[in-house]
Amino acid sequence: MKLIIAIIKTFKLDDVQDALSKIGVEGMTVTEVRGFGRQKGHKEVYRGSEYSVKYLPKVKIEIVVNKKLEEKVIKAIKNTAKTGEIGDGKIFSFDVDKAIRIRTGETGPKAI
Amino acid sequence: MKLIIAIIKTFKLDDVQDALSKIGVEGMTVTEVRGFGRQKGHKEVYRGSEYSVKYLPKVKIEIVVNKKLEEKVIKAIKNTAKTGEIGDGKIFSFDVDKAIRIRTGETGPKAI
Amino acid sequence: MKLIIAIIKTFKLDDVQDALSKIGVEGMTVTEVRGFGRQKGHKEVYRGSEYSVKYLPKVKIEIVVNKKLEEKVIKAIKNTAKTGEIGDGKIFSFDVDKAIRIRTGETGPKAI
Amino acid sequence: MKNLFYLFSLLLFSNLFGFTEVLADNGEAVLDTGDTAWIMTATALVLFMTLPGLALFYGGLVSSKNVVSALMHVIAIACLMSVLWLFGAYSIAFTDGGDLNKYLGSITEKFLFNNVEWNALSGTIPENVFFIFQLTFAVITPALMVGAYVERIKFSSVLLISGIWLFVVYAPVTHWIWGGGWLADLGVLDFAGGLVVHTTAGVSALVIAILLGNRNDFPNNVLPPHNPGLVMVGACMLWVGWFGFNGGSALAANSNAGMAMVVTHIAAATASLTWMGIEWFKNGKPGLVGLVTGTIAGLATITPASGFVDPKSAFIIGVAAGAICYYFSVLIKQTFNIDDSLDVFAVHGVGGMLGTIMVGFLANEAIGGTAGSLAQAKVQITGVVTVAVYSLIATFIIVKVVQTIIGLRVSDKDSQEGLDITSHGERGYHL
Amino acid sequence: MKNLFYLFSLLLFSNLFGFTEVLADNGEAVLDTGDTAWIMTATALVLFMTLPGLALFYGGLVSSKNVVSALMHVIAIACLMSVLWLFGAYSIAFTDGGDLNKYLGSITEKFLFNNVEWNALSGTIPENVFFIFQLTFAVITPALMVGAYVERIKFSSVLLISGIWLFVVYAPVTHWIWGGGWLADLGVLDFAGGLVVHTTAGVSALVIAILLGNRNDFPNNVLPPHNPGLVMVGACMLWVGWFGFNGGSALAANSNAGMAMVVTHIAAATASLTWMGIEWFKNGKPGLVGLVTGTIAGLATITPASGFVDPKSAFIIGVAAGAICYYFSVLIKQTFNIDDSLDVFAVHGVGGMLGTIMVGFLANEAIGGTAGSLAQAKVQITGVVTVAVYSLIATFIIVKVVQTIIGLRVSDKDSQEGLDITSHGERGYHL
Amino acid sequence: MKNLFYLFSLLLFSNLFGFTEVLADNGEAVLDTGDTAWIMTATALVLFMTLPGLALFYGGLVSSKNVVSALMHVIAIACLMSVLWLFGAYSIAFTDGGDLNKYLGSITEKFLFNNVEWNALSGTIPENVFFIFQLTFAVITPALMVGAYVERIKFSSVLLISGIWLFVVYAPVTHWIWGGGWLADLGVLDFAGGLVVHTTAGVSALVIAILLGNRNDFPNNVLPPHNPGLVMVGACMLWVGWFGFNGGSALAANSNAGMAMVVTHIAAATASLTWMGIEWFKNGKPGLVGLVTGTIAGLATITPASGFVDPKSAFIIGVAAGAICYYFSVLIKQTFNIDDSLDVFAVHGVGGMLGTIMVGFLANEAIGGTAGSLAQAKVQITGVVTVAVYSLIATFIIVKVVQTIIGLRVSDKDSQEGLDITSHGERGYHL
Ligand SMILES: Nc1ncnc2c1ncn2[C@@H]1O[C@H](COP(=O)(O)OP(=O)(O)O)[C@@H](O)[C@H]1O
Ligand SMILES: Nc1ncnc2c1ncn2[C@@H]1O[C@H](COP(=O)(O)OP(=O)(O)O)[C@@H](O)[C@H]1O
Ligand SMILES: Nc1ncnc2c1ncn2[C@@H]1O[C@H](COP(=O)(O)OP(=O)(O)O)[C@@H](O)[C@H]1O
Repeated sequence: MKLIIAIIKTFKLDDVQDALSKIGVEGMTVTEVRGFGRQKGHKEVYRGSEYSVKYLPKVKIEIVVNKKLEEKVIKAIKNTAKTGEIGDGKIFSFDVDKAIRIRTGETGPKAI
Repeated sequence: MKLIIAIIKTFKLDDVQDALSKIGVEGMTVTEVRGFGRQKGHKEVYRGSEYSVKYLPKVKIEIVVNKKLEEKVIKAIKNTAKTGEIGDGKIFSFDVDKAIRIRTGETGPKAI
Repeated sequence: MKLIIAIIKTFKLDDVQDALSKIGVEGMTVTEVRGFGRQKGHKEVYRGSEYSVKYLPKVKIEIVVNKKLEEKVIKAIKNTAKTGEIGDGKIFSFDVDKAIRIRTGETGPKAI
Repeated sequence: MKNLFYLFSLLLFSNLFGFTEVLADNGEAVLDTGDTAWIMTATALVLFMTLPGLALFYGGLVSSKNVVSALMHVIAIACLMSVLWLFGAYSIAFTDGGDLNKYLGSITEKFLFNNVEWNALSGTIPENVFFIFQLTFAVITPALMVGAYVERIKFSSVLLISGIWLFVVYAPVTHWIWGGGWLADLGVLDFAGGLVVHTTAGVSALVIAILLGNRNDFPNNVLPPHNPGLVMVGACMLWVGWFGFNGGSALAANSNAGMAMVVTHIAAATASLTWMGIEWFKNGKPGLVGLVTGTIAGLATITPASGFVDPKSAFIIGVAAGAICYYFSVLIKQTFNIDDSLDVFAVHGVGGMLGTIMVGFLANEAIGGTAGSLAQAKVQITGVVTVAVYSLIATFIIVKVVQTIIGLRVSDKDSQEGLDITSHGERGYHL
Repeated sequence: MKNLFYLFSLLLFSNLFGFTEVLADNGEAVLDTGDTAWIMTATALVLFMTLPGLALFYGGLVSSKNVVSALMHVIAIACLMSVLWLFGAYSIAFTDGGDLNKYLGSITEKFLFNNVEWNALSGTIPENVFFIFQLTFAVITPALMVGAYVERIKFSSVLLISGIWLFVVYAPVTHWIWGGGWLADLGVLDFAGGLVVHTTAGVSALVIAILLGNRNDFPNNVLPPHNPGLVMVGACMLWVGWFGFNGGSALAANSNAGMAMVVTHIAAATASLTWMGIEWFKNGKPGLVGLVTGTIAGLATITPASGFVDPKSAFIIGVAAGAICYYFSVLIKQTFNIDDSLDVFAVHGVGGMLGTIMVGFLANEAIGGTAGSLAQAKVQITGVVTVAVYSLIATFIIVKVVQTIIGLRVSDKDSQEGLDITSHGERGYHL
Repeated sequence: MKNLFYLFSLLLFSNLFGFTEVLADNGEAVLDTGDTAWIMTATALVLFMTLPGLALFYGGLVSSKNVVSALMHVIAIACLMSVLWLFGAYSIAFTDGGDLNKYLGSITEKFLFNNVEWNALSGTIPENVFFIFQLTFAVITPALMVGAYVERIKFSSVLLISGIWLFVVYAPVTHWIWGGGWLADLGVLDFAGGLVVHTTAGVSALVIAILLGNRNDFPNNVLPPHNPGLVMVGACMLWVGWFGFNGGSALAANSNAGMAMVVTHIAAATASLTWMGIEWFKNGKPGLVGLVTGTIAGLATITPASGFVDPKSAFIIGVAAGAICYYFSVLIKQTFNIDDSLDVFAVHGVGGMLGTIMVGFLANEAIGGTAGSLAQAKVQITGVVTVAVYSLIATFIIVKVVQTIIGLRVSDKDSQEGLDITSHGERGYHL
């Protein structure tokens, strides 16, 4: 099994989730994060003073999938999360050692 | 060492933490996340219009433990986080390459 | 490639980020988390009743880097995040299998 | 505000009603400090309805990426309307327009509050108090319309539309009804603005919503109210402030004002429970946002009737307001698929028109000097139809003109990111 | 509100006190616009105490999963009590009950505000103003009790208990003290509701908390106040509104009202500092929630005394309020392990009773017509004991009955998930 | 508050101004219920400005780890000043100081409100109403200074500095101008506190900011306002309350009060739009925090002028306030690198001084009895300079003394963690 972590633009979440549902991904976990990267933060100006906001709001999604779905998932995310502008985000993938569904105790691919 | 990630129901956090303390887990990191899975979200109705809330509040706990504690930790989480109802969550485990305690610089199992 | 996860004290974030920039890290992802560890939580007292706050606010940073940068990154974090007091946090490192930049589709080290 | 005829009869029968004498020995009107105290208080209450009441009510209903923008709309409108009220709008509404007086006052006569003795009276209160009390009505009316266009409109268009609208719709209609114009002559009853405020704002809001187009995510992916607590706080402030709105419209501290407060309160409470009951029945759960929407519906509906009806009628009006406004909020959005985002038409427009018609039947002669009757109801319907049609046409033209000059909508990308950052460079919450 | 005897003496000595004359030449009472303006203002202020003041005060103290629910309790109670006040409760409190007048007014006489001339006077103000002013007291009293049962009660039980309670406890006790009943005859002093409002609410809250049972997480895992800022905002609104509560209870705009405002303010400020000082001393840190709890304790405690004491006594009352209410909040929760969740008894119950007794000693004859004395203190204690015992027994029965019919608590699972979603289908924050 | 001379002329010409007669047949002053109602209302409004208005305004501007602390500063100051006002500060400001009367009243004469008949009058209102109305001014003035020192000061120093400051700066300056002291003799115009409130607070704030030192993160890493919505809500409450502040300073419900409300409102709206316009032009985006800062600048600037100018002048004052205060907020922080964190000097200090000078030119004789002239402007400038210099020196000494006794700043570690937890043991949000 693989854990795929994608960091994407906030407003792309719904599109990505739709795309993943279509290829059979049934579960994922979403976290609000703040990103720092090539896309520089912005300045907010209050009363003539600048405040630099270095970190931009992003969304992180974590999906554990069967190895053979990995490529499809990556492709789906890549296609739907892309705007072509800087700051679109990253996809990382990792090996998962074990997976368990708490409700049933099922393990491995059946758990996800 | 192993990293164990568990996604559980929010209100189970205290129970799980108690159970882990009992078996000697001394540290963990908790994140508020939103989950998407078999347990479907709900609808909120405002002024007669439905708003679907697809993502449910969950809690993610991350624990790095010594390999030999791994099974005990998984079992403890499984037992305490389980309600038997859909949406109880998942446990995933990963290999950790290195661990360092910032305060002392200790590494490996001593760091956790 | 390596994923380095560091859990640090909230107010150290800016220092750590500066230090990482200096050694050439161009991207990272930051999450607000709550930590449980040797540093015990505190009590808040309202109207004479104690409320124990078990979890302390911490910040988690995730950085994917080229293997050869790994040690430099760990060192930089260790040095800047350290106050010497309990609760300074941890650094963990993992193997990353794949990395993709969504905007360009680049993979591997070029993606980060 | 009663129309002039009504004001006249009040003066005539003031002794009957237990008023303190308002004429000095030599027969000249004199200032009454109690009345003045009350209308100054009412002014503060009505300003409070808009700032921050209405702003919070709307701010809580939008998503968290548009909260600054919603607050900004309301307060910027409030500021601009205040200045324009001084720069001619008051004069259009409340001076004699000569030949055109049936339709309009004179824009120049009290432009900049010129030609007014600084301590001139209006009835038993200073005219400057009347000016500022009325100003708060002129401020809230275009601000009500914010609910129709949040989360997608350009900020500059908000200002431009509202500014023109004040002169073209609000000031003239006010003149018709409270400034001695043709609807006053006709004897239409509108105590505190069922027509002047709620019908004009509600109908115009619908027009803007249609011309502007729906939010991109409407109806399926719209985010729920980001903070029901704020909505409730805003509604409570509106409720409290409405005592000044309706009670102050008696322009005196007397039984008429007191009764206006009583019926206002009863209608609000009843409509709240009605709306809550409907939701409880239909969704299985009584919601906070629903209850307080009922509150506002009840308040808008009792507004035209508040100086003319008794508590029993207020109860009836409250039930009708809760049920009918609920029905319309579903109708507009679900059936007609119009994204009047925060239900301005369903709550204010429908409420204002409903109340204006109901007072035609329910008016209690003892209280307001007019008895409910079929004849009166016809007068009321005439008022509703003409004000609604006029608002519709005038607003249609205004919006089309503004659209041509500067456009109406922000880019899709900006609305996706949220107007807070893209239009105002601020973020609602740095928690 | 002073009792009738006191009102009478006021009228008698009005010239002495520098009042404007309230009787017309022919000896009939006439409306005073200044008094009317003030009581209408006071009405708005007292409504503001509940909506949104009290709602925010409680909303900030609960956990974030129950904030909508706390707000909902307060506003739904406010709506329901308002309607019931019209449907007979006012009549029970403030009409002559004939043979039973010592204990009760007549429910039918002013049911639906019937049999009241629309412009009838009550003293120098319209009776409808008196009606709506009193209504705001009837609204806030059961709403105070919300603090005892949040985070675990069924919403339907909230409505049912509060509704019955208004008729069985609030209206009769009001009649005893302000409506010419037996405690008024006895000469008990309760200017603005130390007994009528705070003792009834505080004692009843304790009874409900006991019968309902503690929150599942009490006392060890209860979450801290989710938003101290909201608590503070609510407390400030209560403070400001209390000027209307106590100052309005003079039922006139005069020195008596002014002095009530002064002592109210001094007691509130003093009790705030006292509570803050205690916490600073005991915990090493002065907290915001503590300070504002002291504010409310001071306000509740000065309430019965507010028209009868001078500023020096207000200072003494403030110190006593801060210290004793603090002590009781610890006692009830820690020692007796009773989950009166937001300390309604310790703050309102204890405060109301304490103030009622203290005014027996501290009353300044010049101000309120009664001098403090042991004799008066005994009268006061009689009042406290009977009102407390009556509230206790009556509420016990009401709660038992409601428990039998529809039950009291939500399921453990629902309270774990939070009442916002499970009872009301809304979430407090979508940030 | 007008100075005594002005009050006198008002009484003299009261008939001219359309006042109701304030003298009874036998020539003695009598209470006017309308005036009393209005000043009691104004008192509630001004308290509301501080609690929660100003607290929220400041609370929203700081970072989320210091929000409890900012709220705490404001409310603790409010409580402490209230008690000290009773314990002598009122007496210093508003009694006759005998030989020293040019500079000071007597601290003992009305200490604890002693030696005051409980129903004594002050003009047409009870003196106790005057006392509590003035108290609310004494409360807000030191609370304004909170904006200069948030996020780094020790809480005990806040209390100590504010307490001493009330006696050493506020009470004497008030005596000079409103209590019959030397600036009143000179004929300086300060209707509602341009000098007494805003100049003293603004200048003293700057002194504290300099002596305390900048926040560690200033200017580069300071966090942006954590909640612009709160800032806006606070500003709105300040705006509404300012009707009581300026309108109440007429000490009567008359045309003077009404005109004060009108010009207050116009100046606020105009300054808001001006500030918004400048930001729109300079940053490309109109921001909410900027707009409402303009509001407060406009309100502070019109304050001294509010009973003396007409609406046209109010518009001019509004434009000047928005532009000049904006300019100074940049100057102080960017150019001078002084961390007057929430711009107390730029907004209140500059606004108060600017308005005080402008009224010297713009005063309209018909309205306030004084015509604008170069001579009057010189008097005004004398007032500004002496009050500013006195505030500067006195505050410098106070702060140095407090610094020596208990120190000023929390540790760097504590300010890094946030004052909420480290000074008050509470967290602003548990969401
Ligand atoms: N090396 C990295 N490790 C972890 N997260 C990263 C890394 N680089 C970028 N990110 C995340 O991806 C987001 C987008 O990256 P950025 O460099 O701004 O643009 P792009 O993805 O277009 O190259 C960042 O905001 C950050 O959250
Ligand atoms: N494939 C997955 N990858 C990551 N997280 C998942 C995955 N599937 C489920 N989850 C997380 O687990 C939670 C519970 O899963 P769900 O399918 O709803 O119920 P159950 O665990 O009972 O099968 C989800 O809300 C989500 O946060
Ligand atoms: N075993 C662990 N797994 C995951 N996170 C941990 C673990 N132990 C500690 N942490 C995280 O590191 C933080 C600091 O750890 P703590 O034990 O309090 O102090 P120290 O790092 O000085 O030993 C904790 O708050 C928690 O977020």
